[in-house]
Amino acid sequence: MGFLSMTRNIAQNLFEGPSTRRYPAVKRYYEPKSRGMIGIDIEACIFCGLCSKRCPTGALTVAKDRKEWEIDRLRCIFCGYCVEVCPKKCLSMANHYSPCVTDRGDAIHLEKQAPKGTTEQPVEEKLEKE
Amino acid sequence: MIEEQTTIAVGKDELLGTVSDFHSQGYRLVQICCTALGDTIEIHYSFDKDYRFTNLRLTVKPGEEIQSVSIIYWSAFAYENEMSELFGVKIRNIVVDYKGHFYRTAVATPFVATETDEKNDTGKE
Amino acid sequence: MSQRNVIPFGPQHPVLPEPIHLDLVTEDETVVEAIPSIGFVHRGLEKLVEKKDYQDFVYVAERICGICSFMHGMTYCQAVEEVMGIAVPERALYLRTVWAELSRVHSHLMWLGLAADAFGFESLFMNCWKLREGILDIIEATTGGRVIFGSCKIGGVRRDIDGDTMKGIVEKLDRIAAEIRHTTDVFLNDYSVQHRLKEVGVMSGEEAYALGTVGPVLRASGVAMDARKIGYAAYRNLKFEPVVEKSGDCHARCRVRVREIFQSIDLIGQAARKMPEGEIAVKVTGAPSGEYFSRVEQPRGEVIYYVKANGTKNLQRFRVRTPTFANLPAMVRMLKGASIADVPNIILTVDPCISCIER
Amino acid sequence: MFFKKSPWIIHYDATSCNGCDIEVIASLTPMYDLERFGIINTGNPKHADIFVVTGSVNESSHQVVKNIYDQMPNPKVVVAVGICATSGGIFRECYNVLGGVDTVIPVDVYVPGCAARPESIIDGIIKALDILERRLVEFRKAKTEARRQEKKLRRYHLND
Amino acid sequence: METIIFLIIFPAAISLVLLSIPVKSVRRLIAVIANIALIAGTIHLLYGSAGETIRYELENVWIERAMLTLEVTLSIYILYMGIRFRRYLVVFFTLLQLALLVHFEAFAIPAVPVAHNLFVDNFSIILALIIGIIGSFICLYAIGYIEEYHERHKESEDNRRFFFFLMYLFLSAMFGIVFSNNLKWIYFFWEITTICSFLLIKYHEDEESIDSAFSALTINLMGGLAFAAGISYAGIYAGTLELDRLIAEGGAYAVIPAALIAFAGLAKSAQLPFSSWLTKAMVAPTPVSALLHSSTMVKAGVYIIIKVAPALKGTLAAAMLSYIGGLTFLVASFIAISQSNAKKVLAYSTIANLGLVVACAGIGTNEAIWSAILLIVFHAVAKSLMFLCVGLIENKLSSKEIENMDFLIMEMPKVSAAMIIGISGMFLAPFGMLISKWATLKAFIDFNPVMAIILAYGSAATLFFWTKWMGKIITIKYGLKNREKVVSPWEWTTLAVLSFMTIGVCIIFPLLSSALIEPYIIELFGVSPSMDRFNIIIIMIIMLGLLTILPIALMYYAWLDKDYKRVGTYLGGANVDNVRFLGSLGAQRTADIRNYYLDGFFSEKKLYNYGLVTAVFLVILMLGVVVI
Amino acid sequence: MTPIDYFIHLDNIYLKAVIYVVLAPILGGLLAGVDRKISARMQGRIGPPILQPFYDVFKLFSKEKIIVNKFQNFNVILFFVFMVFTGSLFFLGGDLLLVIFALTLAGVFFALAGFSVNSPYCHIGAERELIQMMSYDPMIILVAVGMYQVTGTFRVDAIAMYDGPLILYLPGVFLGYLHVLTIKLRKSPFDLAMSAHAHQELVSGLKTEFSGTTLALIEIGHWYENVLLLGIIYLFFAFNSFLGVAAMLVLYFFEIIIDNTYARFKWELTFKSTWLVTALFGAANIIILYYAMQP
Repeated sequence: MGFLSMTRNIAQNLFEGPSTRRYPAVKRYYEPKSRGMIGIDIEACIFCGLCSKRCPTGALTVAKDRKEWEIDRLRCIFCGYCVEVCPKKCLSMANHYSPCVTDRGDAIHLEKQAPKGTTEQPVEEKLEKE
Repeated sequence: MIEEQTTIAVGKDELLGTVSDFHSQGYRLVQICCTALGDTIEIHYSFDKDYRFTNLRLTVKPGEEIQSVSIIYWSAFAYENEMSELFGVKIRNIVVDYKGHFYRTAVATPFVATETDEKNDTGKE
Repeated sequence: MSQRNVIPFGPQHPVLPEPIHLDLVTEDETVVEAIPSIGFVHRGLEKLVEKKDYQDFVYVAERICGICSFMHGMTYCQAVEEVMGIAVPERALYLRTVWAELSRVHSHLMWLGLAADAFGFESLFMNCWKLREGILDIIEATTGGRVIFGSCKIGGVRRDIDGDTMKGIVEKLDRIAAEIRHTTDVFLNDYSVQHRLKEVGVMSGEEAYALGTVGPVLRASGVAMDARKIGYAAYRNLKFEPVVEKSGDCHARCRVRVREIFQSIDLIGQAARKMPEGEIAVKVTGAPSGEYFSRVEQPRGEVIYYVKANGTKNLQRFRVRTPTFANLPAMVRMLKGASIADVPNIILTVDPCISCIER
Repeated sequence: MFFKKSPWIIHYDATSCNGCDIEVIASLTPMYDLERFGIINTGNPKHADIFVVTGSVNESSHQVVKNIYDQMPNPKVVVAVGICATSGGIFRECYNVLGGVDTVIPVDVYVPGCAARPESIIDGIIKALDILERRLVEFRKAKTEARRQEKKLRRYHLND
Repeated sequence: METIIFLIIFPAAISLVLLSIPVKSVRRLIAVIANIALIAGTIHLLYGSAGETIRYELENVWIERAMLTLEVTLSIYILYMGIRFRRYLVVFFTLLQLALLVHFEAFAIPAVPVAHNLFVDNFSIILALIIGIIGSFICLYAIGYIEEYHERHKESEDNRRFFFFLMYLFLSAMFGIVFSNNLKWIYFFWEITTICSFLLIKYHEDEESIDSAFSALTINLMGGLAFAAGISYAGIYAGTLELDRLIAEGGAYAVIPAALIAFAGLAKSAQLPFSSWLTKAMVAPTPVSALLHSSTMVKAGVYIIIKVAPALKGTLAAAMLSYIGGLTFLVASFIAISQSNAKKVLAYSTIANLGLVVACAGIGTNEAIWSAILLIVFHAVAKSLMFLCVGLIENKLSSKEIENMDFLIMEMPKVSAAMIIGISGMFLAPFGMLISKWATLKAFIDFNPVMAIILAYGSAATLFFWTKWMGKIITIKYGLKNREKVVSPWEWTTLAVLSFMTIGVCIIFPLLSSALIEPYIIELFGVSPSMDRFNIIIIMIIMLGLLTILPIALMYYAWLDKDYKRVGTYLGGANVDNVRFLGSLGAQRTADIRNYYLDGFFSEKKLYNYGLVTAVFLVILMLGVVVI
Repeated sequence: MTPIDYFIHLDNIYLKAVIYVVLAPILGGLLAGVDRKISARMQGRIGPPILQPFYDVFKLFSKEKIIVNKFQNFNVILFFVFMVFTGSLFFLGGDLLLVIFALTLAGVFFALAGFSVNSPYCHIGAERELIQMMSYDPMIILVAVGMYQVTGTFRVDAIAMYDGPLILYLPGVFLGYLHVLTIKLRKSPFDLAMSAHAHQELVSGLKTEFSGTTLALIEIGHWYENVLLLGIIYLFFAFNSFLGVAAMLVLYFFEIIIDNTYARFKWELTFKSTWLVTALFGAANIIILYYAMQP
């Protein structure tokens, strides 16, 4: 039976200072393995549609005829199954989540394969932009 | 194989007797579950004693009425309420009978309802 | 004339993050009657097997509950593997054990925090959750998710932990264990904690057994029942004894969980030492046919998955009996005669996972 | 303006799997400490400014979500946390799930994640603060407008 | 002197008239006229005789003889009742008393001269005001009440003529008690009040009433016996039958009769070993409870204790008296917490407050007596108001349970307002009871801090049970029907007058104190306590504040405030509408809320038994010390 | 001469009242802010800014007014008015007993506010508030009694100017007062009726149904109350104003420690322990003092 047995802990906290990660002032370090938003190297995509077929939440739509790959970020559950099944390994996973949105439409991300010949920005840069 | 699991088929009338046998042998009720197989409904009563896992399998027709085992195992009321709500199994004498207000599903007896039922039936009670 | 209050407890109530509703009938502050009402989280995911491929269904199984999500995925995989007769590589089994125990530690620490919150000990709550973040960091570094691990699949696991990382984890765990001990000592010794938990919600061993309770609730009443003893995953090769307490009250349940934290940390150490090299998954083809009851010891107790398959890609029946579902009757029993202030404590020492109950 | 500095939240788990709930609570604990921004988890709709909903809504919980929303005083903001809350997620095909939170109440901020990380939740709530300020202005405008209308009506009646 | 005699004789005459007239409307008219006359009489007395004590001779052999005859007749009646209902303790006490009386009258009386039979001092004027004004209004109220009472209780015999006969007879006896100087006269009136009380308690004539009536009778007869013994002793040994001379002489011979009379006072004012009769007496019709069992008859007990206390001053008996009072206050306040019957709460609170008065009397310093008199005044007004409100509610709701009074403010707003005033008057600043409690506390600290500690604990308990009752009444719920449309004007008048009096006595209390109480205290002690002027100002500020803020704020909320949105109560989000929620098993339930009774801490049985044992011990000590 | 001495010796009571009415909420709010900051640090967090309580209150003033019934806010207004009045009475140097009675009056209005709403959580909060009031009331009265025994007066100004160290005469009373101070400051383990953070069985207890402006008034009322309670601590050390101020701060810090090292007690233990402490320390101190001061 102890009284004030918490004193040791609170004293320790008081002297060691707060252990808070000061997000968003300080950027959070994410583990390389962290699962995050899905990106695509659209140039490598063959629009096989396997990812959209396998996606547990139906977040992905692939239009082969229009050469479009679309993801609804508010449906993606970051399971990484699409990345796993992609035959061309053109899908990739960032180690942080997609940003919050105030409008549902903002979360729908469309990638369109350019007609052959034009150069596209690398995937990473695009992700940064978002 | 991780463990041995035995399953004994049991009739509707012997159910209470067999369950009370298990009870007197010191088995604990692990779970009761229901499977809808089209024209029949299969109910499993699972028991466990010292990590020995034993099952009773009761097969009934939809709409058939069975006895509640909650008189023997009080805690069975939760499983039985679940069965009667999700599968429409009629169970007599549940000690705490929620009368279909256990989960309050959007679709009445969803596990036996067909696809078309689900769409048409808003199921509001 | 009656002097009875009728109070709705929940579904939205700050003491429980999850919705459960109780009609509390009280006199002064003593609970005379408590009738639970659930269904606020009922999704009906068991029926989803009819729409989803049995291999894809792992993702759904993992999301039955966000606290022991790994265990749910693991139990599901185990059930299907047993039905299909797949031999899972040893290393995968060990990895599953490590992750399972990690999630037990984080779950118990979370529970300790919530319990502290329930009896109004805010600084203790904060401390527990601070420590829990350490465990979550390990989990995130190894699986890529804080809550949903997503690393189990039928036939093995999806990710590997290499030897050095494993060693680092064990070392880090030892460090955290020392800090955890400072905090858990408060639970074990503090007067005010004992005042709130001792002799509250007492349940005898016989009664707990008769009500079919599982997990810490049953073990706190003196019954040594731990589904890990069945010997799934790597547990058959590890040395441990179920943690048992005798007194059956809220404090006993608290003590069981406190001791299990250290037991789990020890088990992770053992697993790390014994872990063999090799493959982490086998390729799975075909469709399952048959039925099996798969049992796993979750932080809250024994979970049972029933899988019935008839040789198609979709399972015929998938049924989950979660530990909280089995503990629900015990909770109702214990609430009778408690005081309003004890209600959160009793509900929490059952460690209810409502999303588990209702699926 | 003080709304930005003192947003109080209420959290309700509509049908979440728990994952987002514990992350919401985790973001209040030392590692993330939402109280830095003056945020308190009130647990009481009548004190709250921000309604944090996790999980999709189902047959039973949609009425609860509506009740809580109705009991919150204006200005108020709804933050849907997690994929289930935003779209129904992996459970959207289940028989008892009605869909995302926006099927019942208007949602202002959608926080993705399965389960949403505390960082995302912090981002979401910070985003909600601006909306809260905007709402206050709208609310005031509406109030003065209503008052003017009422006065007009009264004058009209008096002249009658 | 004429006024005094008028006040004593007139109600008795009215009572006989009321008994004999069979026409209801005529009776009512007479009653109203009689009440006006009584009130006028008391006020005339106030203006005519306030100041120094005035004593009157009223030598008349026939009065003595008439009294003796009446007394013996009454005793025989009690004997008859005792034998008929097989209450042999009553028979025993009566016989003993009769024997004592006859012995005394036969042998000792010629030797004792009585110079002054009647007197008037400020204290008796205060009591006369209480009896005259409050008593009259209660009688008015009773006209309306008894109508409904008989409508509700069809089974009981309609004896209302007899009822009013007793009420007015009782008033007469009360005036007799406060104006008599001759102990034998006091005793005569004393016994009449006992019998009135007995007959009024058993008015309903069911088993419970008869049982309670006999319980009251037994205890009061026991007190009466002690009184008679005291008189005999005083007559034989002290050689006087005059109250003032007995007190003034003091000394050893005065102590024993004083202690015996104080004992009788304890029984009459239901102090602890005797408290059970008062709680049982609550079966009587409510005006009876208001008149006899809260504002007047029980006050006769404390009146006589205050009167004889100076004779006991400095002895251990006085200390015991104060401890009995303190104990009674503490125990009765605690027990009141666990009671849910409104009249029982009122009864226990009455016992508690009388306990305070007795404690003050036991202490006997000028401050203590000052606060004791204040307590009597404030308590009489507020408590009779409370009783009458409860009586009204009882007729409307057919229940005396506090738990059935939820939302009363919506159903009976005016009665509730009166009741809130009454409750506030009982314990809340700035109302009277608080002022007197404050004075009492000061008196206690100087005397013995133990008493102050008792007061601290007791008033904490008081706070609890009054506030929770008040909370119950003011709980608001919409959509209820107003049920006070059919309250008779008789009842309304009384409630209104008493409500204003509760506030009024508080506002005029400085006047009351300086005009009536202080002169009396100065006469007794030579010095007088007075409150700090600053504090009086503060109290008046609070009072004024309440009297202005309350109506203004109420009006604001009722009519002016439009800028709000109404939502349902917080029911965990499970609301169906504002007060109902969707409960388990699919049922819609209403959130039902009740008060706490803390039965584990304050169970009536346990506390009463402890209190009883201690009090018996203290009483034995009190009498024993005196005798030795 | 410290500001406090200056304040005590100020003759103009109107000025005194104005100083109190203006300064008390500022002090009380700052105290609450520091309290929250220190509590957060004790829990290993950064915590809100010091001025957070003010932000909260200002925010509450601009919220929509939602009510359950039209009259629910009525009692809160009365609570607030009488709380300010009580504090003024104390700092004007009025009668200590009267201050206590006025404090009770304010408390009763607060409890009645809870009763009037007809909401279950409010109601339980109100009942518990009453139990708390019943628990601490005897001790608070005994504080006045003890001070009267030593100084021979109930006047606060006279007690404040009393030369002797009251704390040495009244150590038991002081300990008892510390015990009930935890209740009055609504700190764990006695925060039964309501607490700042809602993690309890009663949602927000008494204040569940009060929002917006009314909630802000409750908050500010409590700031006034806290300043008054600290003022009573000061009286124990009034012989030296530096010591008095130090004692107030140290004891407030001590209350924060208590707050962070205890679980919430149940009402039974709260009630029992408080009455026991009152009897063991307060009453015993007073009785011993009585006999010691007898000639």
